Amino acid sequence: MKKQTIDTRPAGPKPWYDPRVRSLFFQAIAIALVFWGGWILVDNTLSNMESRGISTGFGFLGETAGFGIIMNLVPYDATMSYGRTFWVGLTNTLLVSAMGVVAATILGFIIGVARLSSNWLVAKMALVYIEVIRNIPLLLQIFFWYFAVLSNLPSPRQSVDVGGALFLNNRGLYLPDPVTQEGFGIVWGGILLAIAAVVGIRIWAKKRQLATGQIFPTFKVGVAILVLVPIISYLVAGRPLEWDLPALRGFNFGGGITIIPELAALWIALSLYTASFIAEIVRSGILSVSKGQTEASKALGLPNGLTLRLVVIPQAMRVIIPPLTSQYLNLVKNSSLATAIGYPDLVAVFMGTTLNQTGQAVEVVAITMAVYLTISLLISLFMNIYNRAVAIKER
Amino acid sequence: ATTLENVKEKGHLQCGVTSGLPGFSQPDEKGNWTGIDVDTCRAVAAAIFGDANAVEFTPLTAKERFTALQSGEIDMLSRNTTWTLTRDASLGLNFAGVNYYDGQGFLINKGIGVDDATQLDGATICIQAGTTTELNLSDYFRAKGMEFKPIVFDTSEQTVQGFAAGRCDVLTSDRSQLAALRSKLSDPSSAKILPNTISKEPLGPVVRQGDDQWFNIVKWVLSVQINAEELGVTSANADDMLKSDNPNIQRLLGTDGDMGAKLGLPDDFGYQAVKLVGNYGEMYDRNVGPDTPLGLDRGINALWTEGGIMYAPPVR
Amino acid sequence: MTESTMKAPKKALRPVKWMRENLFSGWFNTVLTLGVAYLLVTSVGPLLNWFFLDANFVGSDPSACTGAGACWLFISQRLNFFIYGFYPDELQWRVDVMFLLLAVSFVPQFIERFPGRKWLGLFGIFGLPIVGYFLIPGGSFGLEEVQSSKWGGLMLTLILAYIGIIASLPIGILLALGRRSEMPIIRGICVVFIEVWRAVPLITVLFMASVMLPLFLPEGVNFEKLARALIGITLWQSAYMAEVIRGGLQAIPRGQYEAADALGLGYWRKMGLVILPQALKMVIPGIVNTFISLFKDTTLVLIIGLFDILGTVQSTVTDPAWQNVAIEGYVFVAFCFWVFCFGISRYSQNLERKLDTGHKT
Amino acid sequence: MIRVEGMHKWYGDFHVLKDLNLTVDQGERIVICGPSGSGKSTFIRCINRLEEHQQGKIIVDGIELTDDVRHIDTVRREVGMVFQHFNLFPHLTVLENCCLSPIWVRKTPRKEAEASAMEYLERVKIPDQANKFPGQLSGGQQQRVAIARALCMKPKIMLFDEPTSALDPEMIKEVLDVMIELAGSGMTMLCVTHEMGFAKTVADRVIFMDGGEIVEQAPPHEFFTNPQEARTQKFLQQILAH
Amino acid sequence: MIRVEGMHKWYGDFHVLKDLNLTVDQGERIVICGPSGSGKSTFIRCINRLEEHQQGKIIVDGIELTDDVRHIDTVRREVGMVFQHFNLFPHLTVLENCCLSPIWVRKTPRKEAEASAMEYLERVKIPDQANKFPGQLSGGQQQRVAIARALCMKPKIMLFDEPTSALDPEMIKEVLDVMIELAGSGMTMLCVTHEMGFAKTVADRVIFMDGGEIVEQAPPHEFFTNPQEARTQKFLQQILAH
Ligand SMILES: Nc1ncnc2c1ncn2[C@@H]1O[C@H](COP(=O)(O)OP(=O)(O)OP(=O)(O)O)[C@@H](O)[C@H]1O
Ligand SMILES: Nc1ncnc2c1ncn2[C@@H]1O[C@H](COP(=O)(O)OP(=O)(O)OP(=O)(O)O)[C@@H](O)[C@H]1O
Ligand SMILES: [Mg+2]
Ligand SMILES: [Mg+2]
Repeated sequence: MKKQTIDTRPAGPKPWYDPRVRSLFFQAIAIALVFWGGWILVDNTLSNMESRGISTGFGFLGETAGFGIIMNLVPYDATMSYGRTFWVGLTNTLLVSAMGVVAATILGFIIGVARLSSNWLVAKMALVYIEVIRNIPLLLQIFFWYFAVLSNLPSPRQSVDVGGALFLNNRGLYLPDPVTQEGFGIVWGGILLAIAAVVGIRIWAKKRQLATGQIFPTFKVGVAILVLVPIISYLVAGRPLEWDLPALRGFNFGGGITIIPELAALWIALSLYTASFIAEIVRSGILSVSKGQTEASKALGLPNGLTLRLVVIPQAMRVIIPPLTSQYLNLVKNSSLATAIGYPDLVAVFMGTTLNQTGQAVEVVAITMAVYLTISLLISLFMNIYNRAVAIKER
Repeated sequence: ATTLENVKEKGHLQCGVTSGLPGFSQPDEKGNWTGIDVDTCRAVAAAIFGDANAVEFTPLTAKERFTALQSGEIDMLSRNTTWTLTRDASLGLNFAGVNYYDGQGFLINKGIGVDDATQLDGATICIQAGTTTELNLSDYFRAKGMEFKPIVFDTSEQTVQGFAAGRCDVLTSDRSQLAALRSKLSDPSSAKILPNTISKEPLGPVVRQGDDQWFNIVKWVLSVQINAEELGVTSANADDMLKSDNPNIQRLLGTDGDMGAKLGLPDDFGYQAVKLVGNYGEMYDRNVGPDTPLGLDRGINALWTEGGIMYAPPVR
Repeated sequence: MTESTMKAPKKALRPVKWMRENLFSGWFNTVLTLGVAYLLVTSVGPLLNWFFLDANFVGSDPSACTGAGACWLFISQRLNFFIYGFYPDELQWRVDVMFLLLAVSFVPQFIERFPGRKWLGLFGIFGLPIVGYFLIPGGSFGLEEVQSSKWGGLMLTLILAYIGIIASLPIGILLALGRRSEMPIIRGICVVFIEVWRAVPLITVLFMASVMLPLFLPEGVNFEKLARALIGITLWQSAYMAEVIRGGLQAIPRGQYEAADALGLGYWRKMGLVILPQALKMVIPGIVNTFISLFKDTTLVLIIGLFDILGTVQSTVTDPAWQNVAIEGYVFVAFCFWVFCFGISRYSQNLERKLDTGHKT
Repeated sequence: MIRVEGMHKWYGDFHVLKDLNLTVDQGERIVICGPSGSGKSTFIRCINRLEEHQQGKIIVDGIELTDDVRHIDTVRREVGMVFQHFNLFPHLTVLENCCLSPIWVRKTPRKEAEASAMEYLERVKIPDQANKFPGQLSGGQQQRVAIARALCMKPKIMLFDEPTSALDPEMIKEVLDVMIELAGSGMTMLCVTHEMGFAKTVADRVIFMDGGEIVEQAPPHEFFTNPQEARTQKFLQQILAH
Repeated sequence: MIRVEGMHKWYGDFHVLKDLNLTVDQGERIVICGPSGSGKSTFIRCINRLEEHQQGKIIVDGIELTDDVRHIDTVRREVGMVFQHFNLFPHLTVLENCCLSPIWVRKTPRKEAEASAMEYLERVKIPDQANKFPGQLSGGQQQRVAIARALCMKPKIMLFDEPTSALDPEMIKEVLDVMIELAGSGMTMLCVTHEMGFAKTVADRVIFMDGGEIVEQAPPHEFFTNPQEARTQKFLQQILAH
């Protein structure tokens, strides 16, 4: 009885009732819309720029910049090109971001663990730190570290002097710059030797543990070797290192290594701010490891330290990594607030002065955004790779 | 549509100014703007609408200003902007004249014991980003074979704060501003202005390229104000001057001829501008002159007839 | 059996014992405690002095500030400016009404047993913007018009954050749905949009929105600067919102989708009636957290020349009439932000805890 | 009512269902059993197109399941499904759960939909829970709501996928009772279950699946007392032993 | 082997365990049962000091459990524990799970530890899963790994806390088989379980707890056929009924 009805049915659906056709159709529309919108945007921009006599193209990158930048990791002076200002800005951004990531991670982990400390005072102080720092806008904190602290530092002539080698004043922190002399090769050799020795010891200790079960204090011995061998080789080689000491020349200190206050303020503010978020991430990561895991570990007779190291932290890491990644991304993006206090990062130098002198906003902004996009994607990529490595294998 | 049509349709002029520079453009607590750059905008608004308040101000940092003008975000830029060849030629902009002749100078902390710019080798210098100042400074120090460390801030507030906090030995800017900036220090007597002027800084209103009518309007409103001072027409006597027999004054105030129509404006545009905003001299005295906190002498900004270089082409 | 009424042996909870357990257990903890305590003692005293004991609260002009402690007088004198910006004095009641409505809609959210607080909250989310749309700029219902260039201070900060979050919600929902779509191109477009916006710093977005946007648009099309800043903030924020909501969508078990399918609900009904109501509820804490970070980020509009609360303070701390009031100004702003953010984040934590337990039952 | 002809399904390279053939007449009650992973769930989910099959035909109530969205919609309207984990909508009350589909899919007026939902809730013996949320009910009650929700669409066929296996022993009986009652009312039913008692009581036919194939089908008394295939025998031993 | 004397425990003001007394000899196999919340888990967890008792004595293998960490460590080395939810370490492979404690606590060379772990894995019949991660195993397999992991420490006593109650019925048997085999090898065992079949087969004594007290203890045949206390009778009725 059913047969007839079946046979009257068409074999295949009408195209517009077929979900595959529908989905193709929607996607075609979507992509058309995107292209259309993109085209309108480009077309408008080009015609607007043309009608307003704005020059286009990337030729400006070769022109002479003509302005000074206080801090450059790649060689730069005012006679170089705008293209070079881009590299100066980019390297400065990368420097402060990298410094920030390292400091924020260390600080964040310490505070996150302190938050769970059994010491009441320490736990409460960590809590206060987190709640205060993360609820105040970063820009404000940068201003604070820059203007408020700066104005309380002495002028160069009244510098804080630590042993005639290290100076602190409102122009920055001046450190001695090591200049290697002839014979320093021996010290390098010593350092390499020490590293090789530590690696060797590690391998040996592992083997020994596999074979006999004995655990060798690799860490302590390693540290000792790393410290002692270079020092001994330094002395043996006849101290082949001179320090270029900073000294007051004219208005300012010359020589040595300078950490300018802009960098310091930005670095401190970024690190403290991001650390408050990382601390919370670390804490919840550790708490996310279920009580059953610690109990099981204890039931196996593992003492507290080993439980933490072998059971809790490896599992906490996989919870910590993804939000940690986005904190790193935020930190890099936030480093662009440099422009508010005159640290010459990419946004301040390239999207600031260069853009302004050349007037080529579209090109400059496009390059800047592309750079941030690339940095973000790279960080995500590395963290994803790491994350995959620590991920739990499921069925 | 032409800029004039756009402005008329909006009913107001959109004018880019600084976010706070005493004497040039500065909002008070109620958002009322004053300053010589502000008055330049108001004069244009008065010429178009017969209403000096038909203008809105967009505060801009030095970095943003050209992009804002290029993009059409503002109709004219009156933001102590220096007229240079590059800006005229490759930014797609046109300078419509000069409303203040300035030069770059140095404000130093007295503590460093310097009284001439040639002694500044190795100094740390606070500057504002995106200004000709930034470039002039490099040129000057390079020419003199000296070194310096530039600290570049976004806004003049931050520049002063940086200087006040002791971040730099020297603050450099246009001389007209140095006095104002010094007055913002908690102890103005701790700083002094060096006698050197290291550059020419003709400051004036800017418009976009490609709209000659609009370019002419801004240029001629400014010229009318300078001419008015030369002819002795002020906001106080403008009504009386309407009856003047002087053909120069008649053309200026629109009682004779169709000067306004040629620009696309009402014929009495000159009268409105002078009546509502004042002539150049009034504008100067009101905002930056000796009786103001800035207390700047006319100097080269005096009329050509009085030994200065302020000179406007004739309205004819 | 006989001892079922027996009490737990009293653990002496004397302070000494408590301290031994919580502060001085082991040498490491003792060192830590002493170190932290030393820091506290040395820093708290001077801070207290500066904040309260040596501070100047009353007076009518700058000379009343002695300079030893904080000059809070500066704040109280300029408070009007910090809150309303350039908004005309005689019209400030309109802003006050909005503040009041804001408080009425959201303060009850903190009170568990408040009757009808859900409706107040909904009014706060959907009604408030409408009221504000007519009230703040004026220009209709016989209200005098106030240009957006006159808005400023705390009020502007709140407007930016509020509209930013509310407007980014629907866009974020669409993007999140798109990112989970089965159509590869739609998904691709959404992924690219989200990732690009999330990768760029807000100040570049604001810069683009504030000075470059007219370049992209046909001639003659123009918005106010504030509107453009809002567009930038909203698009930027919607990318973050999309990720938060995607988290919620992912947390909905597959069975819910299947049950909706089995009932014959189509895609939009399945999402609208079954999935989104659950997903959104689940991510309220996430949304609140996004709001907090947006709220803090609004300070960046200072860089494009809008006078938000930090902008108003910064533009007045250099006033020559007052000596060295920068720190007071920044502390004041920090305090304002802190109170808001801390309050809201506490609320979101409470919510999180409640939703957590709500799931288990 | 249902006709499956030479149906195959793959997950990627994995051949889950192999050449299934089955005809179910109106009012027939079929129990499907088999070891875990044998493809029972997949099979039953193919029938209302929660999964797509790649070869062969499935014809439900005269409508062939193809890519045509209208056909899928029609079939889903005729087929009610009850899941192992209930899958009630936790943000809606019991009554709202039941009315959702009638109101939005069948466009029944709300009053009517609610009245009929109450009827079904009575039938599964929990009318008093109508205004509670699923989270406030026990597992057995939840599953009964799920049954009522499926019935509210007035389907011609009901599919059950291990409806009792997520329940505590005490609650299993409640749900089985409801299902037995339902079977008595002449509903066409396909039920994946390990409750052999239920199979014996109500099934017209028991189908045994293994490795994605239908290994054996027979009326229950035959199936339990005299299984033909070795695999069936082994399975029955295991399941009845513990 | 184990001696508990007059032991009490409180959670805050809540008196969980009341005056427990128990002696377990070497090789004895004890099954503990009782209604939910009666303190069975708490009791068993006190024995390897996962919970602290506040009054009375617990002596395990001659060592009294006090605050002394050394004693606790020694006792934990002698006592293996299997949890209801397995609590395997998900970031380590099965083999690594098993070797963790031998290597770090007993300082066995890895080779040796792995060899012995493989032996135990064979004993629980999953040597082929040694290099998989726990997440890749079924529940029954996971529980067997948990047992192997506990055995790898070569403990003198094994504690089981409802080892089968989180498992699907098919998997319960696998685990019970392993436990029965273990019991046969003469291991001292304390097992909280509701599997009465298991109790009957292997237990030397069945202990019934209720409200934090030991209500009755007896050899299984006596316990099941002739319970003395009313509470025991009621409990047995319930548990054997379903
Ligand atoms: N989405 C999927 N992708 C790939 N393989 C799948 C998927 N869903 C199920 N399978 C596999 O298909 C096979 C059949 O699964 P199905 O759920 O139909 O079994 P079942 O008979 O219902 O088992 P159970 O009694 O455990 O529910 C299993 O081997 C399963 O692993
Ligand atoms: N950490 C704790 N804090 C307070 N009370 C607790 C805690 N752990 C358990 N309890 C309470 O102690 C009592 C005994 O718990 P226990 O887990 O030992 O019971 P059980 O007999 O194992 O029950 P089940 O069969 O459900 O596992 C219960 O009433 C429980 O609520
Ligand atoms: Mg199944
Ligand atoms: Mg228990």
